[in-house]
Amino acid sequence: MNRIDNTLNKEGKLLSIYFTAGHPNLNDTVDIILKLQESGVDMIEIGLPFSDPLADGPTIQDSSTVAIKNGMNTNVLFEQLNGIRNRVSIPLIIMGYFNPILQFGVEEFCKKCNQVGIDGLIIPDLPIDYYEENYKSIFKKYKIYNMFLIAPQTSDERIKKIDSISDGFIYMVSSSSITGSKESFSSKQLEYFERINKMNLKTPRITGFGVGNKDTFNAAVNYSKGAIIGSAFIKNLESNGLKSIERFIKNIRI
Amino acid sequence: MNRIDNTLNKEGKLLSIYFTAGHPNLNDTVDIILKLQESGVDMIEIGLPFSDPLADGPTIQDSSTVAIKNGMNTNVLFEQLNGIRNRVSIPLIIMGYFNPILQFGVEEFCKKCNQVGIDGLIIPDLPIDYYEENYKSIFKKYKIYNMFLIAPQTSDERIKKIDSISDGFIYMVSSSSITGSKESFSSKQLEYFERINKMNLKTPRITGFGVGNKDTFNAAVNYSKGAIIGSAFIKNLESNGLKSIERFIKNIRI
Amino acid sequence: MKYTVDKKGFYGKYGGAFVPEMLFPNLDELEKNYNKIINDKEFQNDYNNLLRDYVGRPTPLFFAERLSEKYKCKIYLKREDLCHTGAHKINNTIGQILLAKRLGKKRIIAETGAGQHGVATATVCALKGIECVIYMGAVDIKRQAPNVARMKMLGASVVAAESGSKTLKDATNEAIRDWINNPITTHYIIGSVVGPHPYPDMVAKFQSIVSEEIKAQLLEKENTQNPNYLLANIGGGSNAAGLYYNYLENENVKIISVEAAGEGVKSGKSAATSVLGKTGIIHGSKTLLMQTNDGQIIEPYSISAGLDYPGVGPLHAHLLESKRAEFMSITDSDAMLAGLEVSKLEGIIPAIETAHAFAAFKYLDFKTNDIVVVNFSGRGDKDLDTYIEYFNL
Amino acid sequence: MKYTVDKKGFYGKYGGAFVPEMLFPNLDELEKNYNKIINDKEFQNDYNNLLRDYVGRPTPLFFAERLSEKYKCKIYLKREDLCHTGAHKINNTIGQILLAKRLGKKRIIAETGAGQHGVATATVCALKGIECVIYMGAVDIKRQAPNVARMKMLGASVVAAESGSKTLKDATNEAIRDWINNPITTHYIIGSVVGPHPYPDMVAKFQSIVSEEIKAQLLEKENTQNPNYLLANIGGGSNAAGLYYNYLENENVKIISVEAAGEGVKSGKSAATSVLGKTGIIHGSKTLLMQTNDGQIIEPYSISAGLDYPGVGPLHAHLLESKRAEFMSITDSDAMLAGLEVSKLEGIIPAIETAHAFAAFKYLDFKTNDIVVVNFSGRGDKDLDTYIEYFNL
Ligand SMILES: Cc1ncc(COP(=O)(O)O)c(C=O)c1O
Ligand SMILES: Cc1ncc(COP(=O)(O)O)c(C=O)c1O
Repeated sequence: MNRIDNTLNKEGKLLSIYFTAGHPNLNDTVDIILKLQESGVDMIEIGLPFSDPLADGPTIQDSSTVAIKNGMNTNVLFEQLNGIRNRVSIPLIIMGYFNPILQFGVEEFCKKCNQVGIDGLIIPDLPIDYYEENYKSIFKKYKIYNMFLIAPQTSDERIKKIDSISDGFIYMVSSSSITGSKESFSSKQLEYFERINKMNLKTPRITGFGVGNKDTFNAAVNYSKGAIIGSAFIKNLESNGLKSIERFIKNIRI
Repeated sequence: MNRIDNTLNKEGKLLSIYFTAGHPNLNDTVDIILKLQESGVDMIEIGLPFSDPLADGPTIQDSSTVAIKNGMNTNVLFEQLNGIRNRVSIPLIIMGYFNPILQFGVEEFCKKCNQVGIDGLIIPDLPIDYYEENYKSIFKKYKIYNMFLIAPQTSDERIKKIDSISDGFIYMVSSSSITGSKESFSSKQLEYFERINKMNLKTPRITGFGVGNKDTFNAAVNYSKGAIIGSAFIKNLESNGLKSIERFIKNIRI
Repeated sequence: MKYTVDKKGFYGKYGGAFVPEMLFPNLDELEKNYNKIINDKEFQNDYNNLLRDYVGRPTPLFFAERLSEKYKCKIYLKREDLCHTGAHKINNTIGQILLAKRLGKKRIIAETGAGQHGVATATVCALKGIECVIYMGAVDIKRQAPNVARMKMLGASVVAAESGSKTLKDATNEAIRDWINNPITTHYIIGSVVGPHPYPDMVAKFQSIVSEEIKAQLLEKENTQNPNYLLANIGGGSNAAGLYYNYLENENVKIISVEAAGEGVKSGKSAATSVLGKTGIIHGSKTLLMQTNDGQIIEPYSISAGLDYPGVGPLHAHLLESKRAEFMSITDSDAMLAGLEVSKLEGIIPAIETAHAFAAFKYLDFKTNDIVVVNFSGRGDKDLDTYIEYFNL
Repeated sequence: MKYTVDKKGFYGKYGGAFVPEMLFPNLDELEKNYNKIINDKEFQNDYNNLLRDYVGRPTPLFFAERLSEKYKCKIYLKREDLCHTGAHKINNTIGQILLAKRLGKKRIIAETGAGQHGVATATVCALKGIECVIYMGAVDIKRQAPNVARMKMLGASVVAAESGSKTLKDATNEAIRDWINNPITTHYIIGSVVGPHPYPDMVAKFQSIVSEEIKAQLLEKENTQNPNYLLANIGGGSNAAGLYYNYLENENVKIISVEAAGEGVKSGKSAATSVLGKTGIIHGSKTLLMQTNDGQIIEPYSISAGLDYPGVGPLHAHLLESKRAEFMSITDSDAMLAGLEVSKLEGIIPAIETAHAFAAFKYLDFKTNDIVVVNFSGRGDKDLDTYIEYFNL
């Protein structure tokens, strides 16, 4: 049981926000986290920027490029997060591509996460089998959850397997698509949500990719425990700055 | 027997001049011929210009290009030469590539030559065999001499054959070379002159290609009955005009 | 088999398929089918017929007399420059287009740097009448205009990758993104032995025709199937993989892999992954990779666009680590001079990629009887502008 | 043999050697030796080995499925575009360089228009380490910069022809002048079946490998050695001569020769010698020739530099006159569109010369079973700039 489970066990639908650490400015990380918590967000994905984020659309790619240019890297992020648990109680998840984590050392990375109070990781390009064989025990040792993705083309069989080994939640990718917000979901997407819903998985799902406004959020949480907003949040941050965070969240939650 | 033979039978060495009809100006042809005769030249080669004179160097090529641009062509040349025999008694030879003659019609061409009083032709790209088979009788009919070339690489056997079928003179090309004046002859060229000399050909030789000043003229006529100056004459004409012809010839003949 | 891929898609510790879940079904479909399809008799027939009648295979194995004299050994050139479209790349695209058709795909995507792989892909798509989209860095589109024109003439759409440094690495990212967005209709033709499993193995297999032919050709010419040395340039490593493939398990045949040192290994402008790389993940594959301490991928540099890649295929990382292959790094200037030398001595203007392999000769010491087979991976026509500018021709 | 050269060097009334006496010994030496040398077993060996290992022969005979479907007949492409240096031209230069060596020549000269023959000549000179001088019109040097660079990379000197219109015709004049000036040391490699006897026959013989291969290839593919039609573009006519050579005496095999109409046969900007030409003498040969009434040679025009010649080889004049061949004239715009069509349908970008042959299809009516072999004389890489500009790619 960690903070993620506690949150998932809450009544109601969860709003989770993704942002890229180090963007718009290097030292915005903690401020953004605090403002998100203040605004009533349930969970936060802190993006560890990578030079070649191949599952992401232009918004996240650009924010990553800026963040890296600003000087963000794994060490800096952990420094910034040092002490965060004195001020933040909602689950904090680091979402990042595998290579920076590999370079840092997977064990060292998990240890640091544990130290600063990170609850879990989402590593989109770390395959399940490889994780199980090589890293699962390390994650366990440091009590770090690893959340896996499922997507519309993922087979039922594979979904069941993922369900069986998942900690926390399953990250349900809303469409065959890279990240980037959409105005609404298509009937095909809703069918897919429905299909997964009917599978009665043991692990709760949080929907991500293409969630960006009140409508898509509501549609997504109709079929899952919660939803993650990324690109739309980053765009808003870029245009309107940190002061606009509260309003952005309110507009979703209305 | 025609005018060419009469001239060849004269005592002494012969100076022959080549110029391109229609150059420098379209209507210079007759004037140049008259001035050459006045200056004591023994024989004249009138160049019928061709667009692609592949045995000629830049001077004659350029003069041909100018002449064609000026409007020179076979009909114009024959018109200009009409009546020339009222004023000129030295041998007149037309030197030209085969294609314009072929287009005019070889028989028609010979007939016209006969009418205006041309004594012979030099057609550098008309092969001997082809001439003998196809045109010899026509030339005979109109009493037009056809003069052949020999060159340093021409075999003795072939020279003998050429000697045996030649009218008038053999055009002895001074070197393996396209036209263009030289300052002097090399020892290799002199050897070649000597070699031909020793062959005791029945036909007199006139040396051409690379004869351009008093020195080369004198050297050439040491081994032959006469010599032809072309490029050097044309260059002089270009720089100094028709008025300079007499001086040019005097400088050779001094 | 020490040097072929294992069941999990690894060469020793390198390889694998480090891709987002969205791509798992595509790779799974490929992985489940590629060997079956490739070994199918009808496929083999189609593939071999196209290689023969369309690509122009077998490519000659040419004894380079004047180079041999100069470098005092027996130098043979495997003439991939004579392949249709001018490089070995098409061996792979022919194989993949046939495979894509058998998988029922209706649309092809590919990444390209210099444009050779893009042209080879656009070519087979034209041949088979299949829609084709090529991703190419915006910077490369500008500097490789003739290859862009070729792709367009062949009916392909060329899409500019505007992210990152706008070169090959970013074009690859964009192609992968397209694939994520179009997982069912589309097959992604990767152009080298890179990317997630099963690509490195699949591409190597399609390129293995190179060494298969050499065996027969050498037997005829030298009365042995085995050279003493194999020499190839390495970008991602597909021409090298093709050259080595049928000799990997025969350790008497020595392997020399030539990378691009750019302006020098230590200059900061280099693509010498064997020296500068550390184990990491790029484009779905665990391999040697030029990266910062934080694991950000470093943009490489080489005068040759085809070698301008920050990694090598996982097979090559494994060959290096296991010391099966020796690696050399060749600078821009050495490569350019070698390109000129080969042109003047043998009458074949090499691609600048290929020229890197020849530049190695002056640093090597062969015995007079040594048979050295060089993969002449491509012709230099695409590089004329670079040669003209460099040598002021 | 109705269509081969007679003892005097003529095809019917065309041919011969209308050259100044200074060249007689050179041509005499060639005429006396060329057949002997060509038929010599060792020469044959050397020639065939180089064709195989260096040029990449046999070139494929490729069944063009999508073109065949469109034009409702069986279209086969003889893939000369796959030859080393990108066109059929090298078949001839390989033969002539071996011949020149046997004649003890120390220096090679050649003329070139688009630069293909210049590159093919520079290539074999590099291969054999022989000095090479290429004459090229000053205008062509400017517009064919990449081929000029290729020749220089190969070690050749490129000399600008500054006379006349400064294009191919003038380059040929300059080459002939050079030969007159250097009769003993130098061999002149003419690039097509033009010029004085024995060049047209010699070049045709070196190109005849094309139809020799087709016989065997068709037999395998169609169970007959004989196509119904042969289709080739004609500049001077060397690729056509190679395609027709072994079929000339078999009148069941129909021949279609495609010339460049430029902007239209009547436009004043054309190279359609079969329509616009009259019998005349050019570059030492009696043949059909575009000329004024006075016999001055007219500068031709075609978008394709290789077809931009004011004559055709004497063999072709004879084939036309004797009705053995049918001639067609294709405009620039038809050719360009055909080039694009072939690229998109078959994935092979043709030289613009080659594209002329394909443009003929829409004016022809074949039966479904007709086997039509098109000589794919060269690849379009050299023409990319023209394609780019024309189609705004
Ligand atoms: C001619 C040539 N050689 C080599 C390469 C390098 O690629 P690889 O290492 O996959 O053979 C390229 C890539 O474009 C190429 O065009
Ligand atoms: C590809 C190609 N085809 C055809 C030609 C025309 O020449 P020929 O008629 O001698 O084959 C050329 C000449 O440069 C050429 O490059």
